[in-house]
Amino acid sequence: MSVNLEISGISYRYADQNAPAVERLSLSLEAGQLTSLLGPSGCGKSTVLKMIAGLLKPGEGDIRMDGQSVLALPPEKRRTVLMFQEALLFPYMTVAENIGFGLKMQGMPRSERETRVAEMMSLVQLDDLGARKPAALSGGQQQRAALARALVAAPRLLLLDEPFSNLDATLRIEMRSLLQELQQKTEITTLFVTHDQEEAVTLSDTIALMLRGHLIQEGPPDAFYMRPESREVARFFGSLNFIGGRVEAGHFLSALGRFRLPEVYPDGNGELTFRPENVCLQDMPGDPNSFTARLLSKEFMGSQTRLHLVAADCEFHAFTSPETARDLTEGAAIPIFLPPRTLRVLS
Amino acid sequence: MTARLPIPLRLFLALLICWLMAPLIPLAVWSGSRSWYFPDILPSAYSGRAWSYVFSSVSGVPEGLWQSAFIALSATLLSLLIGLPAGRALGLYKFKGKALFELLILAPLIVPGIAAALGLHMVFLKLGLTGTMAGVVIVHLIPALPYMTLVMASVFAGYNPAAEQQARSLGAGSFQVFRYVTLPAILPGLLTGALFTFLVSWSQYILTLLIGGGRIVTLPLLLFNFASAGRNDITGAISMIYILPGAVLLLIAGRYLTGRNSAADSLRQI
Amino acid sequence: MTERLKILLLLAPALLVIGGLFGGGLLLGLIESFGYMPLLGQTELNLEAYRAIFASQSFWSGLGLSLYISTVSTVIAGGLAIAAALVLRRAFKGRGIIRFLFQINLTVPHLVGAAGILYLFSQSGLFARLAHALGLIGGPSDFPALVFDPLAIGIILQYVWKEVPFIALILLANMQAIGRDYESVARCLGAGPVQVFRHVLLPLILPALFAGSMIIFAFTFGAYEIPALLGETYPAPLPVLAYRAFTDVDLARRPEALAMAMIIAGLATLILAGYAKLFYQRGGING
Amino acid sequence: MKLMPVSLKAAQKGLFLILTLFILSLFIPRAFANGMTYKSWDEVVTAAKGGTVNWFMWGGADNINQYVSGWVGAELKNRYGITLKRIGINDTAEAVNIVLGEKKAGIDDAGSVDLIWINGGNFRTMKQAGLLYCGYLELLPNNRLVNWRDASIANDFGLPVEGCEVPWNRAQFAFAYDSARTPNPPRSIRELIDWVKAHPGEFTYPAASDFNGSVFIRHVFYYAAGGPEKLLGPFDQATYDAVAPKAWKILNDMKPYLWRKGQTYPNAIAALAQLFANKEVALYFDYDPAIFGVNVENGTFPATTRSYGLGDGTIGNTNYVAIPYNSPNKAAAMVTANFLMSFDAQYEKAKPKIWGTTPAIDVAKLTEAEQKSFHELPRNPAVVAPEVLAKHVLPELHPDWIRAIEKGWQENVAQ
Repeated sequence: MSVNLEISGISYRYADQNAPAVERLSLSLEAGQLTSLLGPSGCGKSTVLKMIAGLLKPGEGDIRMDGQSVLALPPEKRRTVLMFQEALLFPYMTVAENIGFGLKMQGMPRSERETRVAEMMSLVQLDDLGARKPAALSGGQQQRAALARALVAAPRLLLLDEPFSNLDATLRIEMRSLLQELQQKTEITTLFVTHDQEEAVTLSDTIALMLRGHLIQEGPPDAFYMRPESREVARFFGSLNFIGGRVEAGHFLSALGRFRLPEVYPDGNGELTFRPENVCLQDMPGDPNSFTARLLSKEFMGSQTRLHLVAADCEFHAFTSPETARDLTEGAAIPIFLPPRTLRVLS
Repeated sequence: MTARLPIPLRLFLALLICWLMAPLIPLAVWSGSRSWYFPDILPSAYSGRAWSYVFSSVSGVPEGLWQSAFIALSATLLSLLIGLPAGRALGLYKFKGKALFELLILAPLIVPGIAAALGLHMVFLKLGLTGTMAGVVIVHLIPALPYMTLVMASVFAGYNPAAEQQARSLGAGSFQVFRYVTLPAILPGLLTGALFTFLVSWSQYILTLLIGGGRIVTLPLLLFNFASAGRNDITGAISMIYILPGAVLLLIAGRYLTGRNSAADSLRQI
Repeated sequence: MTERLKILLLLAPALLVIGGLFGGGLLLGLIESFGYMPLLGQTELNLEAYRAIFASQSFWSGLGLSLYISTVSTVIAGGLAIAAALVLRRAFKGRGIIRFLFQINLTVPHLVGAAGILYLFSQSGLFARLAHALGLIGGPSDFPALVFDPLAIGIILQYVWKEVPFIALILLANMQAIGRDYESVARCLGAGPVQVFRHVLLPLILPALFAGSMIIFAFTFGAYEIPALLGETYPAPLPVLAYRAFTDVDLARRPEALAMAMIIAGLATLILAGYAKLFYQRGGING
Repeated sequence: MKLMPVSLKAAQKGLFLILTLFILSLFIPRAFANGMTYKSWDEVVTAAKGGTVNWFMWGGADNINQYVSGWVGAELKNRYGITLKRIGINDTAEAVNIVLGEKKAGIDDAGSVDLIWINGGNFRTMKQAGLLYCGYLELLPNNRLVNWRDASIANDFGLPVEGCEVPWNRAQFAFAYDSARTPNPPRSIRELIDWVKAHPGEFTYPAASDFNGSVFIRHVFYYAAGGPEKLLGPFDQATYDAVAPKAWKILNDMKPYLWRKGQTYPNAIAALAQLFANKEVALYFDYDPAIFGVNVENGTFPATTRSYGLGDGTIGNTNYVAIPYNSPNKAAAMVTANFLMSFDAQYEKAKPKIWGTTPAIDVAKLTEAEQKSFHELPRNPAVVAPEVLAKHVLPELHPDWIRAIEKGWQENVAQ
């Protein structure tokens, strides 16, 4: 059932816009995997989904499923189901009719359809609600019904366009695990569009990060934390600290000092980045990665406190526990240690 | 994607537009023709006679134009004064019996005015309202007011009265609130409503005929008389005059009607 | 001041006008149709007028003609309007102008359209002349009778002409409010363009289509001037018969006129009831 | 009402004020008492000064409208200070109906109609229902110009006028044809019947509901009866039963040869004029032969249009104006009626460019100079000379007869 999807160099431009919404984007999805297409709103994610579904025709490039181009196929022949932010259940049909819609379009006989719909409804825990109209359902139930409608027709590819962003936090988490469970069970290759990095990280096998119409980085979720490929990626994943300098013989030279690096980088100018939560308030005498900073301000954030620090005119942030932070006064000198394995140099 | 339509669709649209414009063509040609016999595609002789007749006072057209305009403007103004508060109540509040009231407002759009007008005739006669402008204006309210009220109701349904309270708290008096807060917010809808109300009254034939008793002569009555008397040239000239205000108003109001506040949008409420 | 009172005050003038003028007019008409005309010194209620019209051939043929004209006009206008709205919702060059022409048509009074239709479609009208020029017909009498004709084609053409833009613009606004996502979902679920129209778009716009069509049906059912100008003398639709009876020099025929008016109003009320049932189930007119 | 803007409240008050004023203003003109009788013409003219006359008349002919609104209106204003308001209607019965309704509603002195162009059935209805103001004819100076000894003036469709209306115009039915297309039109009903069969699709007549259509049908009825004599006087069922089947047979036999095979008839004389103008039919007819000339003048009919009366005669009648009993402007209406009978008004009306119709007054009673003016009036070649027509004039029937014939046609021919 699962297929792999290969997108090569597709572009799309809306008539009323100057810049292309998507430009020469290439991406491949492995069969049976759940991939998140992550990016801020307006970066062109939905446009990519619509092109895959066949609702928009790319200006250039190709889209292949299992090696075969689908560009010539109309949406209804692609068997790629798109799920939107809104459930978009047809308001004049019952829930069961909605779920069975795809099967009906395929011309499946009524009795068989009903069995399949009933199965799917229990899978998404909507067992008794089949006769209701969508308006009588809660938001979460509506999205479950929409998910059921998408899955019942056994699509080759499931495309989800921020389907849970209208739900409240608890429901969203519930829906995520339901989606994960169903996806693993059915092994349908899935492309999940979201602007929420946390959602992408928890759900996906692979994340593809998209910014301004371009694919920036692709890889497993932890890579985006550990090995961001650019300042933009690092920033998008919450790495706020960037220190200018250059690499020389496996060390990073900057105004703060000469830092040990976890791996070998070619010599040259670059930017050192590290995540605020990886900054240790610890004195490591003699270690090149330690130095002293002055506290500019602190901000209580609930479970942790953010410190705004400065050393040798370089400002950076660090997270620490509220308990630790309580004893720190503004202007105080604080020892800092940057563990080498948490450092990354961007060229 | 702004693109060219496929040829069959372009053909369909072209035909449709031709069809929508077609009836106006012979009217325009007739208005300037002197003799136009079968099977001539174009008149064999032209003349401005119909136009000079139409503009002369004996034809009654200038008077009919003025009376039509007066009646339609009065009916629009009255509808506005009555329909604005009612639209506000319907758009902003939920209350018991609202559905029933909405239905009542809607009723004159569905139930033909001729039925009510025949019933009112005797009372209007007794009150001396038949054959008067006042009587005709009042009877025009039957079809006109519902349009205005429904448009205003839809305008107020999308209106946030909190802005008025905000203005009040900033020291605006109730007139100032209306002038600087309410009016600017509802103006596009109000103009749409006024345009359509005007046109509803402007197009009335049978209500004017019944209550006007022949003494109130509006353009449609003149048009009907000349059309049924076979005076095609005069009919054409009156038609041209008759469609002018609507087209001009639409052009003027057009800039207020663009986008979400298009005429169609308010029609959707009906 | 309580909110209830405030609402009542806001509604009062409209209530007075609609209830008093419209409701009162209908009520007076109903009473008068029973022969009760206190101003004319007749105070006995009777069903004479109804008996008289039910016994008359011209009433039944008028009723049939009215129903026929309204049904055919509404169905054709509705069908064309759907097609027009489907084309107009697409983005294409020149859409603004075409939409403007549509709106212009809304502002053209019915009677102007009727006169135009007359000069286009009569046996010596513009189309007959074109047919002659093309050698299709030898003389006016070879051209099919499209006005003053037994099938009321001229009347129907006029209504279709006037109402297609009306319904199309309602549908267009409705389609814009609905958006294209439902259709996209259906396409992805395997519905072809025709199936999408049949199973998704049509059901979604049906309430708007129905509302627009009902207004058209009721309007055409109660309109006087178009059949009076473009129709045959006999049979004549109900509003024409009612007006004739009302202005007959025999005042005794007035109750008959009112009775016919009440039948027109009664049918329209049935339509209104259908409208109410449709919309209040969905929670209000603006829903 | 905290949220309700002040201006709206004020506007509502204003609205009620406006409505009240509207309604009040309606009663002001009614304050003038009326129904007084006048002893002399001077008294009438004095009372008429500043008055307004609402003249209800058929409004489908722009030349007549122009004559009335333009010339007559201006003269009345100049000579008597009277404002003439011409109120165009489609059917005289509408005006009768208004007066009737007012009477029943008890509006006896503030009616909306001051003068009606009337004759025939409508006159009968009004006279019999007591809707007319009568007995003022002797006061009108121009009444002396009318030849009341002429039965066709003293009787309106068989009903004695008895001082209840004032003659202002005469009409006689005539046929028109295009001499370029139809050199030999049928000159009698007998010839017409054969001509129709020889020229299928080229003839039709308006339905009986149309005034002129009804007159044409009466001509056939006269022919079937062997002349109008037996039909004069009150309606007689036996005579009707004897004649009607013959008439219906003639018309039904004609049917397949009519325009559109007689499946439908034009519903108004204007429609027949259109058919004739567009060469769909070869013959046109009208109760007002002046219309032929008017239509040639205004380009509706070809210049080669000619007209004629039938060898066995055509029906003629007199048109009158009448004052409803509840007219609030009787004096002004009387002055108007008197003026319509004047030489000036009749002469103006007789000019071919204006209307070209036959005077209702007796030209012989005018001064010699005036008579000369009449005789020297040019005549449009499309219009048959009234003197020629007048040689064979047939009387109109009692309205009961007309009603029976119209009904009979509807039942036996139309359906």
